[in-house]
Amino acid sequence: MNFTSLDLQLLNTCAALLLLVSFAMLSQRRIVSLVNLLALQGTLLCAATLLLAWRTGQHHLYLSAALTLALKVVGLPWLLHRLIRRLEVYWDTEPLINMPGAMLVGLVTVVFAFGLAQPIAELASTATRNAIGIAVAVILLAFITMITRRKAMSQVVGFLSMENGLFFGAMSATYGMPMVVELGVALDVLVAVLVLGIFFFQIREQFDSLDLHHLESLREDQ
Amino acid sequence: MEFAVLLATPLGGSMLLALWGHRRRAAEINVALSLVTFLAATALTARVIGEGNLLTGRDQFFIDPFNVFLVALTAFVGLTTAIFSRPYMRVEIEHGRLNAHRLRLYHSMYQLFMAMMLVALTSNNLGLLWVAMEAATLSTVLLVTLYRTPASLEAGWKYFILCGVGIAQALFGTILLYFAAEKVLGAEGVRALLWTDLAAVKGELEPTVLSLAFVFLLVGYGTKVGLAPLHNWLPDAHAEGPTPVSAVLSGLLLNVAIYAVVRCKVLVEGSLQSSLPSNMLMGFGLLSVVLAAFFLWRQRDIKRLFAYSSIEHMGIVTFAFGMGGAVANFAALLHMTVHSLTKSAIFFAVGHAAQKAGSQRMEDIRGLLAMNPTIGWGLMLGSLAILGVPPFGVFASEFLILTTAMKQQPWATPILLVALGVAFAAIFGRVQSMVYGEATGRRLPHQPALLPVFAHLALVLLLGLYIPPYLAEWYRAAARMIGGG
Amino acid sequence: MSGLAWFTQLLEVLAAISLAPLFLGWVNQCRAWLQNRRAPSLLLPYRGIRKLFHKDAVLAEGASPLFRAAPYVVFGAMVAAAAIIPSMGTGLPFTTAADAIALVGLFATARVFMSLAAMDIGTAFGTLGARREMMVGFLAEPALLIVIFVASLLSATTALPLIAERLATQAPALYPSLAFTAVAFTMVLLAENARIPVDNPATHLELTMIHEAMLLEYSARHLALMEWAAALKLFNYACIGFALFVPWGASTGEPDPAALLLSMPVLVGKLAVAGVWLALLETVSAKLRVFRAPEFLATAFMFAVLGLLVHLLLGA
Amino acid sequence: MEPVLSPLDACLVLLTGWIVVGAAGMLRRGNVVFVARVLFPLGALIGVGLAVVAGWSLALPAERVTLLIGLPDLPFHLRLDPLSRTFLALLGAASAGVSIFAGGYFRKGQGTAPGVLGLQYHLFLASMGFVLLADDAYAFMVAWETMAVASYFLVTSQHGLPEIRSAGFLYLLIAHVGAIAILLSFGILQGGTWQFTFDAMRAAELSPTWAAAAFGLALFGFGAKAGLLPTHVWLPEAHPAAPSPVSALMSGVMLKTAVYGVLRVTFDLLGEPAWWWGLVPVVLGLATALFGVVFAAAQTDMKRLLAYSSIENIGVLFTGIGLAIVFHGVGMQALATLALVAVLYHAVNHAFMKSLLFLGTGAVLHATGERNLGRLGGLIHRMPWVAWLTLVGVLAISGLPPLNGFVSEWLLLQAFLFSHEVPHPFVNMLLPLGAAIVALAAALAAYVMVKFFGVVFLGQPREPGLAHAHDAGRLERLGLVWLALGCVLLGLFPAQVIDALGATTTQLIGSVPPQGASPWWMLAPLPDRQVSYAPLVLLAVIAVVLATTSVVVRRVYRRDVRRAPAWDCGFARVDARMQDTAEGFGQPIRHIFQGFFSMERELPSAFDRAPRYRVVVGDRIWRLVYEPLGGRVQRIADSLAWLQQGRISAYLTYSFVTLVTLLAVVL
Repeated sequence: MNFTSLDLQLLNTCAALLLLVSFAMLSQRRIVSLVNLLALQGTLLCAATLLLAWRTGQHHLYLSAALTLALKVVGLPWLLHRLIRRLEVYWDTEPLINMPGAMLVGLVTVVFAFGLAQPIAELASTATRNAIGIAVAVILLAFITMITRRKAMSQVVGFLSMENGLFFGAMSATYGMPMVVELGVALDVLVAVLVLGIFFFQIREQFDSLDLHHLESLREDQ
Repeated sequence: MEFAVLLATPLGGSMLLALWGHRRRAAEINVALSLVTFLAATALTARVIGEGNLLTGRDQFFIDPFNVFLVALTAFVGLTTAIFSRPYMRVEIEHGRLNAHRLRLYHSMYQLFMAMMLVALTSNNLGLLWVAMEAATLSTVLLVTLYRTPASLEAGWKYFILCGVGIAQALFGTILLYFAAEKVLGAEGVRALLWTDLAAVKGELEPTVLSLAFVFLLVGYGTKVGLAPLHNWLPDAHAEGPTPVSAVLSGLLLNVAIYAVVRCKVLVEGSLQSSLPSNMLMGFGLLSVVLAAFFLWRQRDIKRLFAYSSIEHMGIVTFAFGMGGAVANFAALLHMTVHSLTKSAIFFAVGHAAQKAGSQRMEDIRGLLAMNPTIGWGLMLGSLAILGVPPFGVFASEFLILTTAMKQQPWATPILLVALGVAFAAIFGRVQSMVYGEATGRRLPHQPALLPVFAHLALVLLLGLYIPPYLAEWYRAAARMIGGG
Repeated sequence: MSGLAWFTQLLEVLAAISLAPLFLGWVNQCRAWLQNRRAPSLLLPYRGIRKLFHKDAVLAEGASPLFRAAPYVVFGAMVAAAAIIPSMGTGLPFTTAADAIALVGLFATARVFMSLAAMDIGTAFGTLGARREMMVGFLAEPALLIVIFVASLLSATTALPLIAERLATQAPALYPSLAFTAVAFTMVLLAENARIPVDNPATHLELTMIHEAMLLEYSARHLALMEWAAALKLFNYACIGFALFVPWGASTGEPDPAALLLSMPVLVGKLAVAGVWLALLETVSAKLRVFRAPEFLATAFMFAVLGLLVHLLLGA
Repeated sequence: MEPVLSPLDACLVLLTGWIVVGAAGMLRRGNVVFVARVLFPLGALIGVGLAVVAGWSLALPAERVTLLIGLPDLPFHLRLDPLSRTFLALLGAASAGVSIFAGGYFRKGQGTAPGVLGLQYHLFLASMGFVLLADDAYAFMVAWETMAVASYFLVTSQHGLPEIRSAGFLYLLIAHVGAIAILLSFGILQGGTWQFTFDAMRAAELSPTWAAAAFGLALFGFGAKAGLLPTHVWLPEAHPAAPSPVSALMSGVMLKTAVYGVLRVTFDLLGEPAWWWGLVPVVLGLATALFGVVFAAAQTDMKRLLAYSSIENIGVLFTGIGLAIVFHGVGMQALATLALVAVLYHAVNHAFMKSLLFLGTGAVLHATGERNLGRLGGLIHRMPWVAWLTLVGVLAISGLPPLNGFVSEWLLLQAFLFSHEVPHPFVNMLLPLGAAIVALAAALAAYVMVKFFGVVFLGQPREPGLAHAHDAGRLERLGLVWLALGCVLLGLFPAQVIDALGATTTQLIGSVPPQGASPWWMLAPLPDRQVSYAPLVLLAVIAVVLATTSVVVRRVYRRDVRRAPAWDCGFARVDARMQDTAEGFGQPIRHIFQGFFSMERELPSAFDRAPRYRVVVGDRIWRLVYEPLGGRVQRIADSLAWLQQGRISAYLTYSFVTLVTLLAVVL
């Protein structure tokens, strides 16, 4: 496999954009655009995968790129958009931590993630080793996003972007997992979202809102 | 052959019941399927005892002493739970808490859940293991929310999100593992995640990466084990789901999760040559035991009570595996067995009790002994057993664990003992006031199926007084395989 | 053990039984003199007992067999005690039957039976008497035991005759510990035998009486036996005192009647002195309220313990 | 000739027999006649058999057997040695009396079905037997906890009443805590060998500190079972709650298993106890003895009263153990033997006396349905059998010669008397004072028992209902007679009993009580001190005097006896309400020992129409130790609760933080 500096630059740009998108998600309050960001993340992921596939000539990467495209760029966002329209949840309420705070935490996390990725990157033989840190950062940022959101919907988006992070990590560290696993993972994600869809409707008909503060009755401190 | 049957039966069964599950004989079919699975499991066990470890399905599946006894246990508890759920669910329908197509969902998901657990247990491929775990989570989410009550939805949501996130961590851990393995086993994809191959070369795996991987795996699968402070989904899910589901969650799913953790620990310890993983396990274990013991004091809901007791016992098991060594592993395996038997038995009794009293709140449940002696004795003896009172098997394992702790981790012993004492006071006081006293509540329209309860308790009693040699040998082999200490 | 020995033993017992009322009479007489009243005859107790024996017995309706058996048991216990205590001779057969501790046990037996009998009829006074008697008893017993301990520490045995013998044969020395315990013993004696200041044998004033309250329902022969037993108890205590503190003069060695008869006058002499001493004490001290009794006995206990400690400290 | 079965096998067969008998009851659960009239007498027979086997084989060398069941690496080891034989004999003999009584006692009633009761009862007996036989930690713990659970079920057989439920809970909880301590002590005892057979523990070398720790834990653990201060609180709750035969067994036999445990650990497993360990049980024992008897005097419920008296006797027993340890430690063998013999003897005595008394109360309870002393009285007329047989127990436990209670007390005092020879400053001054406390406790015990017997059986009936009280049935009488006979014989033949105990003392401290040249009817344990005690002679003297006087009275003065109303200083209208109540009789004690109690009184004023007097006597220790403990745990639980406030984001934060910290740790 021979990487020209151009490919690397492209890959790294993708990675950087991914990180940027994660930050955007962290700060974004409109659910619709949150979903769009998710789609964008998917697209970047897809692009990176294709590039790798082309360069390394590992064919199963084409497949996973296709999966990504189908699932994360088209499928899920479409599904989510439909849900949003059906359930009329366009805005998330004020997140638990205000934007600057979230940003700050995010930055710290990123630093931590990069530090974390250092030893792995040193071992990695892949051209994309530097991207591992980004992957970790994306995962942790998604985590924070889930923590700070109050609407079920946006939590799910966070969850999905975490999946993206994982995927990116797998790719940049090892050029993707064995096919069996990738398929399984993809299937699980799909099912998960379907289940979530069902969930939304049930929650909705029970509480007629997707606000999470309805889901705080099972507790010990009373 | 047996193996194919073992996996195919529940998978096919879930399909079948997805179509048929609302008809009259669905429950019986459910039982029959579980029975077949159980028979297959016993046959498989016999074969493994006879011929030793077994690799199959292009090495994607692997049976060794460690997982075969869990397979047998899972199949057995699955069967008894199916038997128990037959009358239970009928009553639920008559009380109007369920309707036919929910029942269909229940049956189909139950089988799917079984299938997924069996896959997770037997798969040799860590990636596949992950997939199966996720699938098992998804199927149980649907089971937990079966009643569609606000509480059950909340429980289901928390279960889903927390375990989902957790399992995502586990996936990243797996990726790192793969990454490390690739270095050693070469990039020819498929084999690099096979546990057998990894175990063969675990010495050469890259320590730093593996330690990172282990953190992610531990946090991931640990969430499903219900280790404090990742346990918060567990009491809700147990309390709000239908009782058979609580029984299998406590009795089986936790075991499978622990199984995953231990498999990973073996690899990591092999490469790290340090006590780091063991210490992490012991830390989590102790924390869970202590926290659970104190939370027990605040419980008002009977199923939550026993959910916390499950956390406590998972903590004990984790601690034991953390200590490692032949005796501790042996004790931990034994404890997994007796705990899942006892706890599911308790949940059966609890289910009937709650149905009689028409409430899960403990102050509404009174005088079970007067109302229906079998339920009363079931609950009383079960609780005594789970509290580690001899001659029940739980005491045997706790005896071994405690004595080993005195030997290897003297500092931890007093903590464990205090926690056990607190838990005893909390659980026993409540159980006593439910079992004794004057009866309240109405007659049960159906004769409760208490055969499972006493079958389980009898087994636990047996294990407390006499562990059959081949079983002991089997445990020992598994313990040796896990090693550590 | 020859028949002679047994005969001697019998002799001693009979002597004790017959002398006991005399001693009681003597104490009363001295007391009368000291309180310059006209003294009753020395033989009054005998007359009283004789008179009582000649009367018809009246039993309360509620009386159970226990009530009737009690006097005999109490009397028997006292006689047994008299047989064991080396009043005149030390080497007698029965003296091995029980040591000092067992002796305390015997007294306790008598006390318990008396109290039970007192409770049997179920009158206010009976139970009151029983309660107070038991109270005095459980306070006096430990004190008495410590007293005996000190003596037995000096003589390395708890067998009363041996104590007496060894104390008598040792070179006469001054034992401060014994001095303390002697005080304690005297106080115990007063309390146990229902004398002033704890109780008043002469009174029937309901609120103060202890011993008499228990006997209220008895009449005729039962009462006679009880009175006699009481006299015997006083006599026994006196003899214990002699054995512990003035052991000289009792016949030692192989028992034979002659020696016993020789030691009789010595005993009588001791008794005479003791009687005067008792009467003096009872005259100078005033009757205490019932709930001062514990303090009185606590003091006795304290004295005994002091004696013990002094002994352990000085070895004397 | 060689018997077909070795003693150990015989014991095993008999214990299994108990289990079988119990299980047989489940065949016809509801059938009282079958269970009570057939199975319980069978159980009694087995008890007799056990006593015979153990007693007959007392002096034989120890024998062992290893069963097939148990843990794979630690099958049940059993061992029959003089110590276990002594207590097995105790178990068999006492339980025989109790079982035969129980056969007449259990009737149709609410609560647990008779069959189940029989099963629990015989399991209880069998588990006690296995406790005595067990020769490894696991077997011991299994038997020990089974014993606790079985007795717990028996205690709560009348679980309709809330106070009985709480009593059972308290009992099992303390028993469990004690068991944990015992387990810990075993964990130390194995001393690095990690073999949990008792043989390994005997062989193990322990550093003095660890040995002391093991001893302390064992003392606490077994003390919790025995009712040693401050873990005595369950005892006065549980004993009244249980059916009388069960209280009899618990108090008479089960408490002794704790004594057995302490002896086993101290002298057998630990080997050479240091002398100063003994001071702990001495002090605790004396405190317990005094505490128990003082509280007994203040009780108004007859079974509570007996329970507290059990606490007192346990105190005496532990004092004796402590003395034995001290003497043994400083090498005063003769006295150590004496103290040990006193302990064993008193254990046996108390088994008989206390069972007898509890059964007596049981009979009263059946006849009158009353446990409150304030509503009884005059029963000696209605139920003479029970009254007179109980009187034997009363006299025995009051420590009066010539009965058995006195003998062990005498031995203990003899041991105390020479404790000043212990070559350690202060100790040699303080120990003799212990004798005073023992004496005080004994005298108080007499007080308590006079109160008990006087109020229940003597005087006038305090309730009209008592007129219909009926005497005990045939089986019940048989049981009572058996136990009373035991008290008398143990009292009259001390020399023989002590000879029999010789084997045990040899096993424990390697020396026998010297039974010099003294004749068979005389007890002379310390030849060099020439002290002796001959109960037969005492009895003979008293009997002779009694006979002669009564004959003389009859022959010489032939006066007849008239019946008349009680005189009572001429007061005409005597009625039952003028007798002392239980409160009244206990009043001097409450006055003198005020410091012990936390009392709340309700005194009537001179003017109220219906004056009533009420006094509630509470245990200070309960308020000082247990209430704060429970509160502390509850507070911790409450303060932890905020961890779980139902907010999913909080939960996510937990896992996030956990993840990050662990990663940080790893890096």
